[in-house]
Amino acid sequence: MVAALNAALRDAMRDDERVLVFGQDVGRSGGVFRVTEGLQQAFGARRVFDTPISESGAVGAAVGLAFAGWRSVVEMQFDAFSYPALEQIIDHVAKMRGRTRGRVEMPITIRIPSFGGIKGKEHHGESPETYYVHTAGLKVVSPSNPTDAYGLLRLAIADPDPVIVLEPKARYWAKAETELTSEGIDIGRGTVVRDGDAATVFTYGAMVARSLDAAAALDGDGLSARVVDLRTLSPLDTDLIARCVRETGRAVVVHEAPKTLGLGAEVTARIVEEAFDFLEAPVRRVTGYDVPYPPAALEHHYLPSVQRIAAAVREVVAY
Amino acid sequence: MVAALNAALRDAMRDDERVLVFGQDVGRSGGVFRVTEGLQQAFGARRVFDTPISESGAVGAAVGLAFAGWRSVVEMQFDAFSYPALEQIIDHVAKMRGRTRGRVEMPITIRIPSFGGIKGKEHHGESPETYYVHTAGLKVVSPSNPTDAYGLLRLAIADPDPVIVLEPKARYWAKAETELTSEGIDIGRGTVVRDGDAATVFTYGAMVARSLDAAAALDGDGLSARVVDLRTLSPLDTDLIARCVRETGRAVVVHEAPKTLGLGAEVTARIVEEAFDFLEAPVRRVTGYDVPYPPAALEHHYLPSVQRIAAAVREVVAY
Amino acid sequence: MLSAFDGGHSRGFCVASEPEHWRGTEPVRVLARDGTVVGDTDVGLGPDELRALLRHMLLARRLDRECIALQRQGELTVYPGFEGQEAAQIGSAMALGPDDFVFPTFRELAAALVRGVDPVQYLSYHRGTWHGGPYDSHATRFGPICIPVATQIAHAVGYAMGLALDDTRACSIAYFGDGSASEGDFHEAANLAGVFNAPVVLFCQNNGWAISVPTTSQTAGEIFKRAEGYGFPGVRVDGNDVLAVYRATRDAVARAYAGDGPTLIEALTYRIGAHSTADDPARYRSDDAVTRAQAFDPIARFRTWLTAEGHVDDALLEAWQAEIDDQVLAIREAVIAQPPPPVESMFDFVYAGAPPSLGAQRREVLGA
Amino acid sequence: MLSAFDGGHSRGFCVASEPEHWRGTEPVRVLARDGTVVGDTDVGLGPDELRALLRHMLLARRLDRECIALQRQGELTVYPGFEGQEAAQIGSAMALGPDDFVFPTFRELAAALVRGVDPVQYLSYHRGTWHGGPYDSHATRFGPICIPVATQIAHAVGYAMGLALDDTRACSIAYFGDGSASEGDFHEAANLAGVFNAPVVLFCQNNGWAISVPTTSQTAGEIFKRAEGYGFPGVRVDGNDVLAVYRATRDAVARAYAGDGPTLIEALTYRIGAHSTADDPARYRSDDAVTRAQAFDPIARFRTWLTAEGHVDDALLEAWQAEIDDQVLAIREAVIAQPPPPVESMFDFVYAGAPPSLGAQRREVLGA
Ligand SMILES: Cc1ncc(C[n+]2csc(CCOP(=O)(O)OP(=O)(O)O)c2C)c(N)n1
Ligand SMILES: Cc1ncc(C[n+]2csc(CCOP(=O)(O)OP(=O)(O)O)c2C)c(N)n1
Ligand SMILES: [Mg+2]
Ligand SMILES: [Mg+2]
Repeated sequence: MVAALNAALRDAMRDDERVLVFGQDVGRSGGVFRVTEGLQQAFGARRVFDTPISESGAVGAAVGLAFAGWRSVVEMQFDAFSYPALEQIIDHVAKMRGRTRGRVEMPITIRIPSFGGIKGKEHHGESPETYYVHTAGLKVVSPSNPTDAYGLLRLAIADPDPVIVLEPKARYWAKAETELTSEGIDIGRGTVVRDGDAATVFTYGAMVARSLDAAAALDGDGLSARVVDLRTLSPLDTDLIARCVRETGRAVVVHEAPKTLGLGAEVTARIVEEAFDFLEAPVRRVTGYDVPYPPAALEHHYLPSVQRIAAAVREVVAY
Repeated sequence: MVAALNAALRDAMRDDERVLVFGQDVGRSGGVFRVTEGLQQAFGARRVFDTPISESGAVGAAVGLAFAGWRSVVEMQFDAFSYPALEQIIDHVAKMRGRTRGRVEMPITIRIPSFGGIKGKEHHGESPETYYVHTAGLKVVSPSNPTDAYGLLRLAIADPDPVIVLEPKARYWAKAETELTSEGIDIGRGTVVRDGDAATVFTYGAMVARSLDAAAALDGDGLSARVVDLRTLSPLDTDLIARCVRETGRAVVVHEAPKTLGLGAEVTARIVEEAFDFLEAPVRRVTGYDVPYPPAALEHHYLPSVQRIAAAVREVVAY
Repeated sequence: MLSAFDGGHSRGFCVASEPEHWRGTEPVRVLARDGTVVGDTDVGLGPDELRALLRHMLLARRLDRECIALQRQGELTVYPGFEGQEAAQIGSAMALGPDDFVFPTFRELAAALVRGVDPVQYLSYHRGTWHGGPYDSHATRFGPICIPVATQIAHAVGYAMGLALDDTRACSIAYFGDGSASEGDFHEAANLAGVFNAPVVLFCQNNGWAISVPTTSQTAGEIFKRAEGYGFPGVRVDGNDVLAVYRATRDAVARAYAGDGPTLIEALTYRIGAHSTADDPARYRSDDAVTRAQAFDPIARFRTWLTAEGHVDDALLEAWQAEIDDQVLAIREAVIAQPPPPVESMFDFVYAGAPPSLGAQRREVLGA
Repeated sequence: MLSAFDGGHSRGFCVASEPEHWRGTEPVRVLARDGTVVGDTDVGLGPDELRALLRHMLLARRLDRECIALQRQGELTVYPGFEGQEAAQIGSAMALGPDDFVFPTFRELAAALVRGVDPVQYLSYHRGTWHGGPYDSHATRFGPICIPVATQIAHAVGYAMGLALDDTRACSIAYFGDGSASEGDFHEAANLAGVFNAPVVLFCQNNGWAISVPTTSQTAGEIFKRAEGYGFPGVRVDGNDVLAVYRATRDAVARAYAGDGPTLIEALTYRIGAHSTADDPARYRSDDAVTRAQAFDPIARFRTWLTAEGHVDDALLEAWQAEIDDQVLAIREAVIAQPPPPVESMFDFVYAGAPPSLGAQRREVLGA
């Protein structure tokens, strides 16, 4: 996925000379995850540059750069390190189009290596999506594989509105199986990554692969689960969510973020609003627990496992 | 409510000399809403003091003060102005108990005048609860009337864990009808403020009064709606929520925050998890829209109105 | 040393003859408080421009007072007056070139007038009919009104970085207050400006107060001195001396144009009125502190000098006053006549294209 | 002036004979790089204490290298080494009184050793068995390991405010790096410290790097100079000169005790190793920059002087080395022997009493 993201940045910078890439360590060193590797050499230190350790300042600068007609791709080094920028993101990045009556656009992309599963240090395994999805004016996407990563990042950079890209660290080393393109991907649309009729598992990011493993395991019990990769967390693809529930009657939502007000709550609420009469069992949420992200030695107990996902599907089917 | 909050601070400072009150303009001037009026005169500038305009610094200082055995009550001047402190709140205030294996407590109270309805300026009408409720390690309360304001603030200050107190600005001028006490109030428990059997309206803050008005209006149609004041937004009173749905079969959630991942999503998800078989209609969410809080001239279109609440109740009953 | 614990506030204003936050390093001055010349008055402005400075100040003050009246009459929501800060705002704004971009706070109406922002559009913000910048920020090169203090400083720095990347000979200016300078965003933006040698002017109006908190309780240092830590110059200027403000800003703009990077200007001024119409200063400061500060009035000072120089006379001043009264009356009527915005405008500028769920909410509101 | 756009980085290290970030204001020194005396060596420490300084440094370096080995062997998660910074950490930590409280970053293992923190408990953080401070922060007066840079500075200032409120004769010290000083939290905390005249020492280890970003691209100023803007003293000290660091810190602590408020100390040092075991410095700096920096090694410098003074000799140093090897081996084994924490510990410290919903989640995990 790292290579796909790097290619997306490269192609976007090549196609649009107003695109800038900046953040901590993205320049000379190419980023702590190597996502920006070689970009400074290719496009120069004026378009790809390191910033001081000032997340709020960097995002604020991106806002000013947007007034000056630049499209910034800002990297936050890790999930939790985007929190210092929340005021700028909530008050300005998300609201500036409205604040200027549509006259000033904020084509800003904020890349955030996110989620856990890499035995990371404290503050390096958080799932910040709720903070962004709840904030009107932002779009939020999260790819589950290299091809989607390329497509979603290209779309995010091209989008006239701010897009938060939550990159699943645990999938950074995944290799692309198909050629990189943004064809067939839209911000605002999810996709069925595995068909099935017994129940639908709605998920995103690193939990897509895990949900597919769970679905495969369930095949053994002759139970076919559909898996939906939401891809875009805001705006949610309500039509797809409702259609799948109408067709399968049962739903499970899987994510790493703590359960309370994690995305699963919104997916559940929309299912109830849009497909209540088709719902044959309570929606089950398989999520991280309502605790701070645990240390490496415990993270496998915290993260949704194949077993927990499979058990939830069996449960809603047996209900 | 302002007088009740002032009394709570006064009594807490009188009963516990380790309690400090600080924030912008809380000292000499007594706070922009007068909540801290007279406290500096009563307890001196060492226990009640103004801070520079540094929300993150003030909350960070409260963390350090907690290490030194002080209980801080920090005022954020308005909802949106708590955002600069989110990193300190999420990374430290919420996690420090765990980070120190329970050895260092964070008895910190963060008071935030919240929500809209006062024709306020930009950034003065926001509903920040989702950011706090989703953050494990925090407790979040929101009073709907002066008596609860006194009780909840006393409990928050006495609590060994950090509590975010979201004070509904629109109710600041409400007068107390009963004497001020924290008897009969618990953090973690909601309360039925109006009984009824046709449906339950779950709400909090300034929307409680409005939901009661809607319930009164519905009485006309011989339709008796129960109204629950959640009082505590985290941890949610799941038992009460489930019981009411079991008893009334229908539910509406009302809040000012934008709909997507507003508290209504979590309440809906818990209803589905805990009372699915009793649910006779989809849960309806009557909330603010998924837009930035609008200017004064438009806020009445944005905020849930008596009409919208009543219509939602009729809808779930007629379903 | 005294700490804010020891009633920082009681260090108040009772003894000082000039505002306490003016103590310490002497600010650069051209005109003394009584209008006598103490510096080089040749700031590069001809008689017409000098007269324009005064006329802007007179209009600004008159309009500011009108806005307070409008608020009292229920025609505006909370309004933040700027009486006493006319020289700081107008002297600095007049020193900007047409392509320079302003990132204001919520108190820069005087600067907005200089930049040609339509006051009626500007005031629709305070009328409560629109958030941010109801006027066209690109056309006026005046950014949206900014309330979260210090956030706009980073915008100005980013804009300046963009100018540098485009090799445009222009700069940006960020206005902010003494209290705003305590925010982390001030620091991050100033440090970024230094690192990228951005063509930006960081203009601090130190008016002695952050609502009820005096500058002396806001920081133990002198704000302009922070610049050295960021590797660029800082200057302290008498913010009630319009000529001194003009020159300091013009020099900072020249440095920016020349590629010499940022400048921090601390303009010492005084907030004569309340923080806003919602504020009651009697709770935290003595009237007599204000009376004393009024002796430093920027308009009287400049008018005295202009008159002495023979650039203006009573006849001209009276003629202006009449014009200004009409101008302000016209603004007043236009502000009141403003229709409320259509309800759907709440939805129309959230995204370039509204997602389906938002479209549904929009239809719900329109009852469609 | 050059901006970071113009390849700030390529200003790299190729020409400098001493690390580039040491340029500018001369740091205070007692011992020159070759161990010759250039200042007053009487810092108030007797021979035993002087020897203790060296022994701590030797232990710290040996343990640091062991930790890197442990990480390579899969026994620790990512580990941030501190080679080259022993004098900065140990000289400052030795200057603290028993009641003084330390708020560290993630790189202060050497300071932790001086404070008597159990290295095995400390390393359980890097073993990935606990977040924050697995050791008892109250007992050791050493706060939890802090990763979100600069956030701990505000904690130190708050703690110091608490000391002042209790009229306790003690202080706190915040460690932070050159990169951390670019965060808004540095500014807000420093300004608060000045306003409340807090008894705190702000100790910046300027090791030249923030991961791959050199200090010269981190700020255009000199960090110690920021202090003046906050109204308290800042000093720049040779961070590889343990005596100079000790004296500067002791003086700052004395000021704090005396009620004279905060001090900012910028200790110029050099990060000899990688940012962490996950980092590959070859991507952004030349080996010979490192080789050159090694010529400023803090241990060699101090050992040379101590030997010249006759306080240590080869026999003693050999004896120490043997002891230290045993000590480190014992730590190594204890770290490896650590059992993983029980699953439920993930739930047990979130609140004083777990809410019902959390209790249910706990039971789910325990399969109960
Ligand atoms: C981040 C943030 N915190 C708090 C506030 C509330 N507030 C509005 S104006 C103000 C005082 C600002 O003082 P200063 O920067 O000196 O500007 P002045 O009001 O004197 O023009 C405060 C605290 C705010 N607008 N933004
Ligand atoms: C708020 C925040 N942003 C980013 C990071 C990622 N990060 C970890 S260490 C580091 C560099 C810190 O540099 P410095 O302050 O000089 O300390 P040093 O690593 O040199 O000890 C960065 C950027 C972080 N930990 N916290
Ligand atoms: Mg001010
Ligand atoms: Mg460093």
